Amino acid sequence: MLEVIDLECIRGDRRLFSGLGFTLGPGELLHLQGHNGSGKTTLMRMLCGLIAPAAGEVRWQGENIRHARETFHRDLLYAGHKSAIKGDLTGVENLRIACRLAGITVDERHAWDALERMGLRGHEDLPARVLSQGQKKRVTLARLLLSRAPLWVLDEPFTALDRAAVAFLEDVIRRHLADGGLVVLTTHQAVSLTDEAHVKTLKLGWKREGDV
Amino acid sequence: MFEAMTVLIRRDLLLALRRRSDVLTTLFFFVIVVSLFPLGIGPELDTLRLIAPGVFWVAALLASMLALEKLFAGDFEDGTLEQMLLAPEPVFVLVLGKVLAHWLITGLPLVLLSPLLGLQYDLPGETLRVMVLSLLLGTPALSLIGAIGAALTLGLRGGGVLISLLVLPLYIPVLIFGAGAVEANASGLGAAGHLYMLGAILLLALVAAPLATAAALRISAE
Amino acid sequence: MKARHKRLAYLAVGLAVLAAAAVLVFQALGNNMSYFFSPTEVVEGKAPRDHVIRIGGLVKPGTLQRGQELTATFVVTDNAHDVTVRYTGILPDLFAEGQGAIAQGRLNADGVFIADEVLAKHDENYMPPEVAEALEKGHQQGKAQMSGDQP
Amino acid sequence: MSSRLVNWFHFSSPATFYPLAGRLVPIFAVIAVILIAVGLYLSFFVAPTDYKQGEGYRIIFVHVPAAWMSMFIYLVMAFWAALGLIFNTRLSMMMAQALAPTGALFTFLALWTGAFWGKPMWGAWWVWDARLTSELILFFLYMGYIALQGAIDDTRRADRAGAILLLVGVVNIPIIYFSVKWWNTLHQGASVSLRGDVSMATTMLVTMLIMALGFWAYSIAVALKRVRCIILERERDAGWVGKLPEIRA
Repeated sequence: MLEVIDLECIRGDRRLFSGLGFTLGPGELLHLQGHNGSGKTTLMRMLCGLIAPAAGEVRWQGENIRHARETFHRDLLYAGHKSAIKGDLTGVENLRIACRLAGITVDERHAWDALERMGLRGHEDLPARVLSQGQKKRVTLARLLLSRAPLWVLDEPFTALDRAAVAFLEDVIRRHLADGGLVVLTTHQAVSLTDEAHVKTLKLGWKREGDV
Repeated sequence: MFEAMTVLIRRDLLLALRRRSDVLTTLFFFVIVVSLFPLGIGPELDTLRLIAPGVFWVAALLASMLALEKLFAGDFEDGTLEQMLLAPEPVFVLVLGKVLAHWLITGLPLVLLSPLLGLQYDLPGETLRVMVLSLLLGTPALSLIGAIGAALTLGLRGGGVLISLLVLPLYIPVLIFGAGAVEANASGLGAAGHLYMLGAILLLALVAAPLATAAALRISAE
Repeated sequence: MKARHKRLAYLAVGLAVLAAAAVLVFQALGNNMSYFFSPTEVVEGKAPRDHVIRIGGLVKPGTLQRGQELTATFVVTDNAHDVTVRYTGILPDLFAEGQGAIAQGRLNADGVFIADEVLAKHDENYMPPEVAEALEKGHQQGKAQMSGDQP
Repeated sequence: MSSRLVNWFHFSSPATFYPLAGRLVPIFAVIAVILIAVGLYLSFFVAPTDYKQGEGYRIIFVHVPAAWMSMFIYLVMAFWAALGLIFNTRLSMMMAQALAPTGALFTFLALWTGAFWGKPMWGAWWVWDARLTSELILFFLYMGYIALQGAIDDTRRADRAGAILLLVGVVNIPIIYFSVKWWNTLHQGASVSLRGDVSMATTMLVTMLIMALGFWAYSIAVALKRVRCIILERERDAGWVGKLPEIRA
């Protein structure tokens, strides 16, 4: 269970949001909406503990994430704007290192398998710098297939993906939710996933925020 | 417990292997700086022997600093740093891994090469041994201390110059004891005291620097 | 609770490393690390012969001889042993017999210290001349005291 | 000092501290002017000539208090930085930032007057002695802090990054001091004195203390003035700033 209580964010001179609160339980998806610069990415980074809130707190399983950082990060998967992919390493190497950093050991066969399911067959062994934008994104998102973390925070996961990959990713997310996972995501693309029943919506930058 | 740390070390070594030019740049910088002094000062061996400890240590210091800028920059730009901060391990452990890898890539080759360069300065064998030992103890401390500066200046305009301003004053104790050890040996005073101090500085840096660097990384990545 | 154990382990390792560092510092303190020697150490042959060193002590009263062309010879003492110092150049204002001085240079083969630079030791004792005179009188008995004062 | 600390804890909100600082600045400025004027008069006309150093020693009445302040201000800055990191108080970070230029100024003053004193007394403008070298490094540390603050646009990041640098520096200062002390030193160990008892004539001591207090008052006045500017700059969008008479005018 993810609880957000009375969160406030000040970037530079600007107050991006304040008094923001919501809770997200197992099997629920939170769709963050808002125009550019309304603080979606900032809020996501704050949920992950990368940015300290100016006021308020984020709780995971009832504990402030500041105090239980390591347990929280074991339960968290964050895919941000930046791919975290090294151009000099191959897709498999990138994926395995990313997983190990997140605390899961993945053997080579599973990594190959995950990349193949992400539609990267034949590209697993190429240095990532020769891959296209969409292919790099797929390498990043292959982590979702191997992750055991219940909480996924995904910043624009659908950009740069083709239609088939979008559908596949939606499926992965649906399955994660069905298994009792939690997802927070933003997207500018219209995807069928965000119209489903268990989806909560949070609008940032509109007249009154925080009403979920 | 140190799983994530060893992963990072191995990854950075692999990256260095695939992109050797970065490693060689630092090494050549060291070689060139050390070799420039005889050209500027003249080939008189007495003088060269006298200045050798200072020259080698200052060159090692500058080379170490030159390499610092890249320590976290790559990970910061491509987002790996975020993932490091989100790893279920204490960040200072990961920092220790990064710094260790950085030293293996930029510091160790320089230490290994130094006795060869020491021959240019007509240093006796015993003094060469002390020099290698002092560099072996001192250069990791330089990397550790420098990491704090690299983390603080991450992503700033003119970061490179700023790092020197922040880090060089903090390097001074290492320089003093490092060059002091070599000189003390050359003059017959005995280098033990200086080497003990270098060891103490290294241990202190080993504990304190990763903590400060981790805190600085959090701030810079916010 | 595992996280807490882990944190304790890190703390223990950190403290152990710091303790090791402290041990090394004490080891280092047992070694002479500076090129500063007292006349006693010079006489006992502890100072390297072919290296620039510094010696410090009192200028022995009555030993300052000014030779030709600014050459001065004087004896530096720590009240146990003496070292003769030869220096060519202008001595600083504070330089005087009975006062502390530090000379930088090399020992020659005869055990005479050839100084490149002579610095007068200053201390934190500031006083008007009258007081100083009175004090000097009090010390006429010649009970020279040694005290390691810091500027 | 202690009363100042208490005040700053109480008035840790910029909005309440700003007017308080405004009232304190002129008081400390007047104290500083009086003390420094009296101190200078004493040092040049009243304090007796030194029996050994003659008239030249009078520069210590500026030099020694400046050296004290240079070190002390760094410690105070580190203290504010630690406070700011632990309790997340904006004001203490602003205090650290406001003190930095004054600290650098005193460091420079101490080095500069020291050189003028060293030439006649020691016989050299500059010696690579422990005190001098570590004071020079202290100056570099101040410069590093100021440069780092200047290079970061985001005030929150600038505050926290600067605070870490200050704390790292404060750990390093003793190490730096002892390392240069071992390395090469003018004053080490076997210095011998024929007189071990009296240290300084009372007039001289009083003069030096008055100068030190004057520098204190000056530092406080300048730091408060500067912190007021920093508060205004950072809080320019806050409601209370708009209501200030000097802003409305």
